Amino acid sequence: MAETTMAQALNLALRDALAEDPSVVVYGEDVGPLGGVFRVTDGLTAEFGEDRCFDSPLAEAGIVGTAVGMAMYGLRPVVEMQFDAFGYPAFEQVVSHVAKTRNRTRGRVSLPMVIRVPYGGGIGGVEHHSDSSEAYYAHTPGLRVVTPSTPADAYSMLREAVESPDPVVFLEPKRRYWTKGEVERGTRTEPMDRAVVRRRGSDVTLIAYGPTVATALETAEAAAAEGVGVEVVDLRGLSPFDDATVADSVRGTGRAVVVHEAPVFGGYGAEVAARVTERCFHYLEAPVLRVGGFDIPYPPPRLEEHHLPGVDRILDAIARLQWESRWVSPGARAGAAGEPLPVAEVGA
Amino acid sequence: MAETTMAQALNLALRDALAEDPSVVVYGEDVGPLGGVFRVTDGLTAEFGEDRCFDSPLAEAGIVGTAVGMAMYGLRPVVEMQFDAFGYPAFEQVVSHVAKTRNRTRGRVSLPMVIRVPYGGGIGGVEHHSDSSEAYYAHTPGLRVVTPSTPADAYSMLREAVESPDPVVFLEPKRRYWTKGEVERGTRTEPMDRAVVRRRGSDVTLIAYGPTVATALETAEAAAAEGVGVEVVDLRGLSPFDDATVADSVRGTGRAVVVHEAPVFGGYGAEVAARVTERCFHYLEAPVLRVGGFDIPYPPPRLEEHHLPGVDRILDAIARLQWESRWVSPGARAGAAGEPLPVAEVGA
Amino acid sequence: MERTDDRPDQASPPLPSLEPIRLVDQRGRRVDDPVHHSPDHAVLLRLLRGMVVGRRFDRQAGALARQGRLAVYPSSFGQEACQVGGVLAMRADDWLFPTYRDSVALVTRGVDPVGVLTLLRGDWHSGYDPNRYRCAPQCTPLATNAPHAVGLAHAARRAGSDLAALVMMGDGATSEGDAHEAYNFAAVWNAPVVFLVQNNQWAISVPVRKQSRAPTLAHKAIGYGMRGHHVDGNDAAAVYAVVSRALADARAGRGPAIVEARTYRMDPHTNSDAPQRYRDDAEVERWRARDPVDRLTALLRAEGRLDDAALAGFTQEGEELAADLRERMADEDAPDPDELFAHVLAAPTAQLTEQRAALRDEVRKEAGHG
Amino acid sequence: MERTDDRPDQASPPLPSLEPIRLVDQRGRRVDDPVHHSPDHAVLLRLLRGMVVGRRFDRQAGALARQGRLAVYPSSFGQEACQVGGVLAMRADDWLFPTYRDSVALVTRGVDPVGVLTLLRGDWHSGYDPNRYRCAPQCTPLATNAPHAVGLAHAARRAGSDLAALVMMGDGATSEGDAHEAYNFAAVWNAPVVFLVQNNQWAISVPVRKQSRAPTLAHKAIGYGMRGHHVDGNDAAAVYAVVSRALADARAGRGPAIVEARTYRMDPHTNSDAPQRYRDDAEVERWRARDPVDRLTALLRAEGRLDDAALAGFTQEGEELAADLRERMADEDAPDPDELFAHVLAAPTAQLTEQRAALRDEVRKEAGHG
Ligand SMILES: Cc1ncc(C[n+]2csc(CCOP(=O)(O)OP(=O)(O)O)c2C)c(N)n1
Ligand SMILES: Cc1ncc(C[n+]2csc(CCOP(=O)(O)OP(=O)(O)O)c2C)c(N)n1
Ligand SMILES: [Mg+2]
Ligand SMILES: [Mg+2]
Repeated sequence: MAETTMAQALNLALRDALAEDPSVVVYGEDVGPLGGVFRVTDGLTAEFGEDRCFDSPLAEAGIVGTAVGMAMYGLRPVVEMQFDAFGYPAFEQVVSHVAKTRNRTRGRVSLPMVIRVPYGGGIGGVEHHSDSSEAYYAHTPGLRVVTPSTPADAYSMLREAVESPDPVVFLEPKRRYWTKGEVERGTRTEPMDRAVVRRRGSDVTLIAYGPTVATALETAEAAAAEGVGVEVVDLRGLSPFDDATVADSVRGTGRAVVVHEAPVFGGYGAEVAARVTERCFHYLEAPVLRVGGFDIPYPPPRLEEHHLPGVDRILDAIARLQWESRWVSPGARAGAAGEPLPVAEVGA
Repeated sequence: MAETTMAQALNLALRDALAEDPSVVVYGEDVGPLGGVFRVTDGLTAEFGEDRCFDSPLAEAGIVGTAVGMAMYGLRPVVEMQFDAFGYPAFEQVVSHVAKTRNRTRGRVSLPMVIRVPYGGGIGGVEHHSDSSEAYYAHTPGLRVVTPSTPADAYSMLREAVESPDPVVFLEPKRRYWTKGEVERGTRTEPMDRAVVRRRGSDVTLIAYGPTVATALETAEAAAAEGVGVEVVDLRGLSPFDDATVADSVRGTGRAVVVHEAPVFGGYGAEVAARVTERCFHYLEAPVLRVGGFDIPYPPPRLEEHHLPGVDRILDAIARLQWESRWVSPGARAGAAGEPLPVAEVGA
Repeated sequence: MERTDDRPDQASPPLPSLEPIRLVDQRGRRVDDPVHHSPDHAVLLRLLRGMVVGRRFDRQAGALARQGRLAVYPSSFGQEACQVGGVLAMRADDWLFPTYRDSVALVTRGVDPVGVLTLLRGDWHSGYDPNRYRCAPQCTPLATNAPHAVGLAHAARRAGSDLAALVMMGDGATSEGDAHEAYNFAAVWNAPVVFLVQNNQWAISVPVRKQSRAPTLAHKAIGYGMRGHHVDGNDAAAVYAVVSRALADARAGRGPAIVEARTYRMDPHTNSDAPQRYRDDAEVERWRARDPVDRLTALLRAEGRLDDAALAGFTQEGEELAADLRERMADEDAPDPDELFAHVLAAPTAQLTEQRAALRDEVRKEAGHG
Repeated sequence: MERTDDRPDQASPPLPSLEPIRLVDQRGRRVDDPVHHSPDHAVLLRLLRGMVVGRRFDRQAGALARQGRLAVYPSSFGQEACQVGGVLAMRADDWLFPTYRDSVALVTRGVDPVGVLTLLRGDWHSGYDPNRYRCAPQCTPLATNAPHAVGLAHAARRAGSDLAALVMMGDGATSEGDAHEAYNFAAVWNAPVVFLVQNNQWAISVPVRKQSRAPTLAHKAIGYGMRGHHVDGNDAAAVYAVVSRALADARAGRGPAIVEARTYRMDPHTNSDAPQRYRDDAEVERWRARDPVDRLTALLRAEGRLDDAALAGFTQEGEELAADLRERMADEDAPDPDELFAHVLAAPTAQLTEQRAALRDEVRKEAGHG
């Protein structure tokens, strides 16, 4: 198997979905001949015709609103918001219709549609090109909100999203579009609302999703060098939330840090921290900490490195997890999850 | 002083602001001759003229977007979104411009504007008339988000919001519009970003805001009858957050429940729970619980009573705060905050 | 590849007429129109019947609202010609996209009146099966149903169907961004949609002059390269004729259209509105003289096509509908709280199942106490 | 109280001409227009100078982008007549509302070229003082600057000023709901705003034919009861004349207007675009023959108003600007991370102060390591 980028994996998913199901249509701004500004829809118009993949007028509420109508007629529209912040004009349609139509009609009308949103920063984009808006969507009942972190998941989860009877906000971590990995066409990974443990470790759980999973794994590597066993959970599904997997991990480690790019205040990490604490209170050695963007508008490209949560900031948070107060040293708690790691103290 | 409803208090605040500052203008849908669907702008057009309080075309993005331009010119526009859910069409303007213009222009352009949003349920409104969207706004850096719970605060906080150099999303708990209280024109209560302890109690802190403050106080009354001392904190400012007041209270009681109407998942309560836990971890006897709406679209009027957090549901949450495990009985912890209350066990 | 050029390849569609298209004048006399022909007497009788029955339904719903049996009722009184004329112009397989105001349209379309009132009674957000009646749920956020219609109609056309969609919207709603985007998508995609704008002169308290400076709202069509038609909205024959033609054009691929029907909201915005704050009774009275039911009645009587018996039949039908409605709306069964969790997503999540269980518990406890 | 009526009290403004208003043809010969007069030679020379200098700026910025010194650059190449003509038609106290594409407009307006590029270099989101230049920040979310202009112009008029606002927007942006709402507010409020739509035929890869079925984008004005003007966007004289007149009308209370300037984006959308995927070079070449600079040069030369020395002077000015820009853009001082927290709200909050301190710590530690 050749290595595939996440963008290519998404492209393959759309290609296979279009080929297998004539009710799938792909549209949005520049998704036709151009193939999307990130080339996720590259070649789809050429292969499937203008009827299946096409450019629409430039209006996000119109794109989402017409997709609602198409889904009512039985199509499975997959629409793209070109960049995260350009999804805001469609907010009304998303919140008041996409999310609510099934409920409004007592289940008589379902909207099997996917809203693809390239989100997050780290690509040197100028203002409005690097927002992380997952918190807005995740707080909206009636939507499924998912985000892959690997090419294989990108393929599988997008296939699943297209097949879902529910509307899915599909958040694509744009700075991971060029990340490579093995992708087997047709192969499905875990269901999209399931969290996955990406690395075992016994001392602390890092909870990440989308663009920050790779950062969390890097952090785990760095921590391992200092003897701290970091377990990394990739949430994948943001709504609904996979309580079992996450709580399991945190009960095993007794410590947790959530990592995302969005501003921390009122961010998705708050939900993770709150619900993990509710479920794991007596297992926790320290409060669940959150590492994310500052509570500021997304910075200009030349300052974004300071804003994005990187390895150092995550390590700092891990260090603040009140290790000095622990009555059990790392490694001794390994029973629950994975191999014991060498005991070591992390700087206070 | 005569008793004043919250709607009247808001009206007085606008009246006084219009009278004192010629740069204040009030506009939106039906705020002119009709006086707004809740009569908050009643009589303003008659008193100050069409030039100062007027009806605009029916388009929320246009209303907020033109207010941005007016504020750029030096006016202080106060605009109304007729109901909470009808603010969504303006989301793009709010997130990408209202919140960001000061930052974008390095402080050269400030937008002293107020977006008034009647929010929350409990008035028997049909779909789209009872949403609680505070989480969307509170997660958006660059906005101040506040919500009063009493007529006196309504008056004072709206005056302060109008005078603020920052844009303020002013959330009005619509089902409390008819709540009465003393209002002294011209008198200011606490600053709008300050939380206030509405009732002292030593066993548990209820953290509420806007419409749920009254519910929390009722709950405290009911709990007192069973011998549990409930402290009630009214947040008032949702963003920025008053950490000092809230943490102080929770450190005193060791237990906390956040109450709001919005769906709990990804709601504002998650932020409260997460940050209180970060700051008070070692004082907490139990996880901070959240009581709110279910994770469903707002129900139709005949079912809303089941959705809204009421006294019973809050008492249930208090009962779940692991009293059985406590090593100190209520009252014995009273040192930190307020009078000791009679010791009593709350059902497990 | 696409090619751009330096000159448009098409001219503008003709401007809508300033004088609304009218086939029957206020006093019930026929008016000639160069383009539109009057529907035949059978259709005129169906229009009258629909308006008489619809009005009776509307009056009954208003009464239910005053009695507190509806959470709210936005009346159709005065707008029957638009709603009945628009709906009767539709084919059975066409789709209707109504607003909160269009109860009479839905009743005319055959939706169970109790289902029409489910939203307004507060039992649920919508009370009928959209697929069965080919009627979207009544839409409250203004103009947001318009792009849905465009998407549905475009999808249908793409699938080889020649159905068309009729969107109903108010004068106020045309100011919303979503109206614009829907008009534009429809035009660019050549989607078979007719936007029927019931210009009832008011958006709650705001007169249409504060909504738009266009001579007519139908003029908006020009900016999308669409046809715009300006019709007397109190003339059911004209509304029927214009909408029929517009639907026929749309389904034949000749493009979507905006039809502005100039009418009047005789009642307050809803039962909780206070119109005395913003409009004169004299204006209401002026419009009363243009009543759509009276007008068509006068015509049909003058032409000998309507006798007392026939009219009494329509009235009787309305009374039966009203009586049935009163009876069925008296049934006070509260909706089941379990349903709150039933339709959020296709399958229940752990989270929702847990919450449902918690609510069941609460309800059980309360019942125990009570 | 407001009164509604059953018939419009005004007719439509005239339809825009299908043939764009043109004062100078492609070969630099004068064309008569019944309404618009050519600006005098002094103005024509200013227009040419603005275009020559603006183009040189634009070419330099493009080079900086290729060198990686800008995060991105959306070029104005081919659109100089619109941007220079539009800006020179403004009064000093008027306000400009530009987009990301309008660098040449800003340079023409007198904004420091380094400030113009601050956004695109990625130092900050905007690099000039809007109040000083009466230029709003370059706007990226399409059409969202249009309502700002309407609000500002309305506020100014209300305060007794007769300033006007010029909004720049692209053909693609006209599809957005915000464009519609802004047009409508402007018309209803009679706000002194001119919407200059640079129809450069493409919205990234989407041709204007997929954006609108209207004969011209200027036809959109009709739906708002506004004037629409369709002008040759590569004829600086015509753009200047039409925008000047529209601004004069607007400030005199004769209403806002949409001016569509038909032009062409000669370069890729930005330096990272791949236009070979969606358009033919032949099309670009066709438009090259309509170059706005060549056209005005030819006219002025033919009329004996431009000699080699004068032209060399303009060129020289452009070279100086470019050299200065190169030099000042070479300065690689990174912006100060502290500033991230400085402008979020008027006064620092405890929360932000804490976060700033944490970041200072991080930066200090990293510097220590490095
Ligand atoms: C997006 C949105 N904003 C505001 C409202 C509140 N609202 C309900 S009806 C109404 C007036 C609508 O007027 P019009 O479109 O003319 O329809 P009519 O009620 O006259 O039939 C308003 C402002 C809404 N429903 N949706
Ligand atoms: C609301 C919004 N949606 C999408 C985009 C992404 N985008 C940037 S430029 C562009 C095309 C704009 O075309 P046009 O308005 O014709 O302006 P031009 O670039 O041709 O000057 C798009 C889709 C955006 N900036 N804002
Ligand atoms: Mg109306
Ligand atoms: Mg363009």
